[in-house]
Amino acid sequence: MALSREQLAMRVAQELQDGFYVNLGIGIPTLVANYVPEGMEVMLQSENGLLGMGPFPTEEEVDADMINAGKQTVTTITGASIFSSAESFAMIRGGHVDLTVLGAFEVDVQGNIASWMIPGKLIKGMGGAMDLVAGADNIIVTMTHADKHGNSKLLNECTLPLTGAGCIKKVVTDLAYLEIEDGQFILKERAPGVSVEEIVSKTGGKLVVPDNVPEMNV
Amino acid sequence: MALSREQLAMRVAQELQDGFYVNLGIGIPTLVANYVPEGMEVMLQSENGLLGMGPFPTEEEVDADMINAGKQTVTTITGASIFSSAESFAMIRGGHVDLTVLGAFEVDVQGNIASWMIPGKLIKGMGGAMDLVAGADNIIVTMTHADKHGNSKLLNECTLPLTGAGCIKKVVTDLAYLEIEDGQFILKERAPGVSVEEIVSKTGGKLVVPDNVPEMNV
Amino acid sequence: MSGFNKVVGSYEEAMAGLEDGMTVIAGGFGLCGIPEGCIAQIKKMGTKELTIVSNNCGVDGFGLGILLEDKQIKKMVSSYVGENKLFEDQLLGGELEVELTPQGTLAEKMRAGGAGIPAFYTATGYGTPVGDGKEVREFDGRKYIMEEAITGDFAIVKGWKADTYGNVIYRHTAQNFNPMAATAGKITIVEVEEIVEPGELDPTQIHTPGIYVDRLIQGTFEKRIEQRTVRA
Amino acid sequence: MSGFNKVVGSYEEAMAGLEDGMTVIAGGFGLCGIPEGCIAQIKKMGTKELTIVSNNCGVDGFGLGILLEDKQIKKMVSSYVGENKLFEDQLLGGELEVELTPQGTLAEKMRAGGAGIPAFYTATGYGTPVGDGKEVREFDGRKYIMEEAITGDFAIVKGWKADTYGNVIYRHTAQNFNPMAATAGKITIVEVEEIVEPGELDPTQIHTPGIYVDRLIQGTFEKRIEQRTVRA
Repeated sequence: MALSREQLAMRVAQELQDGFYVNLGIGIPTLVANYVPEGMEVMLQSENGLLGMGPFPTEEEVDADMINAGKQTVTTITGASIFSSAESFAMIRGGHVDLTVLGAFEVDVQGNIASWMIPGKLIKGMGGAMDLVAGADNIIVTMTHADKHGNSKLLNECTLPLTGAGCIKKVVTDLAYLEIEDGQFILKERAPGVSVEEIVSKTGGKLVVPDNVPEMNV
Repeated sequence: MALSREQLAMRVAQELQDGFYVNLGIGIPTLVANYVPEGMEVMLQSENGLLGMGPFPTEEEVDADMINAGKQTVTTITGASIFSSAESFAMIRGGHVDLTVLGAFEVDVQGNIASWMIPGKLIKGMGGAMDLVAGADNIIVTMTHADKHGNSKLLNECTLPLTGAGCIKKVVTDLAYLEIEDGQFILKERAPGVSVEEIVSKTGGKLVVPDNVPEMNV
Repeated sequence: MSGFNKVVGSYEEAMAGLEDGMTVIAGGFGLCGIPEGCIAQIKKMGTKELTIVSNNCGVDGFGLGILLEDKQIKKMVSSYVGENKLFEDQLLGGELEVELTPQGTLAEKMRAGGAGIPAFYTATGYGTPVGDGKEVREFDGRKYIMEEAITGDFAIVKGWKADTYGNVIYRHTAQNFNPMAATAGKITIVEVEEIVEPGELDPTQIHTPGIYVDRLIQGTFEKRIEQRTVRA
Repeated sequence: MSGFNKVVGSYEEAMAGLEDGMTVIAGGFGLCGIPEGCIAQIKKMGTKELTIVSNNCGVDGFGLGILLEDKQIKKMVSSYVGENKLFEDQLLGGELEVELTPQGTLAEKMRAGGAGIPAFYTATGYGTPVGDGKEVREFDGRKYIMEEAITGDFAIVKGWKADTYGNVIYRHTAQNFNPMAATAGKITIVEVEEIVEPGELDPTQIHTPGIYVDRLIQGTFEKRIEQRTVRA
């Protein structure tokens, strides 16, 4: 069965390592923070200028001057630091963030990602997404494998305007965990109960299916 | 008579304005701080990362962590700020310093300045001088009019490797105050008791002498 | 003499000299750390044809959004502008131009403008619409695009505390774009919650040294919250 | 788990992995704010053929100058190196190479290296020997040269206080090149006078966030003064 949003976040959380500085995008990526393995510490970077983001504040703690990149009121954890947007993106662009997790409309076999603009719809802007994908070595894209009309979001070539070129190597969808290598998707894991056939049928881009495709552990 | 070092500094100090942020080089420029007109406030920038440099410390105040760009122990004035070298040169390069005063070996009619290197001698480095001359709009060069062999230091073309190209507009020497405009020196003021003839004879570069060349008020 | 005292007594004085067609760089991220008083003054002045450089454009009725009401903005340079209806109407109606700029590139363009760096290279936006028409260059086998600096006729900045010399500190994430904006204005105005005497701020802890600040004013701030999220 | 604790117990551990031929970026200006312990450890290790990026090269017998004694340095990238005799001898003897770089350009090259900016333009050095062989480009009628970023295999940094997570603050003008150096090392080592617990430093007042710091060590410092100037 396709993964729930929570299961998707759980699978992504398995990529965390102790001591990782992590930037989590809006939506499913945000949920990853709920599944940090017991005893492991990660520190969340918020691109508006905060390293060490904590949970939402209590009513009493709410402070208009303490928000995250999603403009939500947040708190800081002990040992946090707060800085300018230039410093924040110096960290991001300079490759200092260990893991970036973000959503996407499309990903293709060249590691291109489209996530910010659908022509014909009003363009709201890319925010920090282009900086994040260009700056990180280690990026995980989370999205549904296909859109609501059944069209694959894993393609040979993105159809939408790109957010970044050749920067994506790992994708976790509701159906599978895939890696991108040498111009093709490699099927690494299946969602529990999802068949290889279903994944193949819903993957638009060139897909390599190894002999053994284990089920995810979620 | 040729100006003393102190008189040179006094003349330069007449270019100060209330509220100026000023960077003073090593040597005569440093002395300018002693002649800030009564009631006027200027703030000294030291390019190692200090805005609001104060006088030398007392024995008790000496602190190895508080030095100026000449590596001398200094103090701060009230309202000072201390920052990184990148920030310091952002200020300098970005043109935020109101006045820069520095010495030179040679200046020419194109506004070129040579101040850091004499080929054949060991090269010690340019430090912040190239950044200072490239970043400031308002620069005053202070130097003797001629070297100890009588060779003019105001030339049609610098003979030494440059510190900066086309950046100098004002020169105060022990004999005169000159401005550089349209590829020539303009004689603006004479040192008290120094004749126009002496200045002409000691100026190697093209010199315009107005009908009336007043004596400096020092 | 007045020396380094940057304090002005009114927003009229703070924004004096702003004219139609000028470029204004504004600090703030969303509605956090925005120069509320300067924005209100621009609205009051009715200055038109402005180019505004700011990560966002406020919301309907608050922040930079209020400058849309009388069509004072000709162009926005922003990374994300999708928070208000008037904006959408004017954009679709061709009354407003938008230059979308990645958030980190925007921050760096402001910093570069203040720091005398006319242009720099970044991988951000390479191979995307942002890179269209920009010079591409390879360093160490990777492709980058050239981005040019931004400076403004005015910069409007929201600080927390400042001394009268214009040394500013920011509070929490209200820092955001403010320090870079402060460096990039020909005339930089900082509005703060509290003005203190020189010497009251630790010299090593100043976010914006007074050299960047031309005018300083104490304001009062609504500090509207865009996404009020709380836990039990 | 160890999480974000960057503290190491010895300089051996701090400098582990340094090899012949590597590039080391060092903070400090003159003898102010230099990573004394890391430098001593490099001397002890005897690592050779090093490229050292640092504004200065210490003095005879102190600071980076001690690495000249056993000819450990192949190349210096500095703005000013004229403080010691051994340096002069090795330079004239062709045993040492120097890449003179204007002080502000050096600071910016380090910052760029840490910030993922591979190159930038500056007017500094245009028309001088520093500009020789570099690309010249005109922006708004003024000429600039292109300068490339610097990164190091190691960065060695001197802080004042740090928490165990590697959040660092610097003291007075001992800040200088240290914050930029800290961002530009593949492995960044910070030595400080005092290590405190996370939470003891104000989050908005941290000069170097811990994300840049790989190893942290508490040292003791001689803090030699180069020009002791006093008033009565």
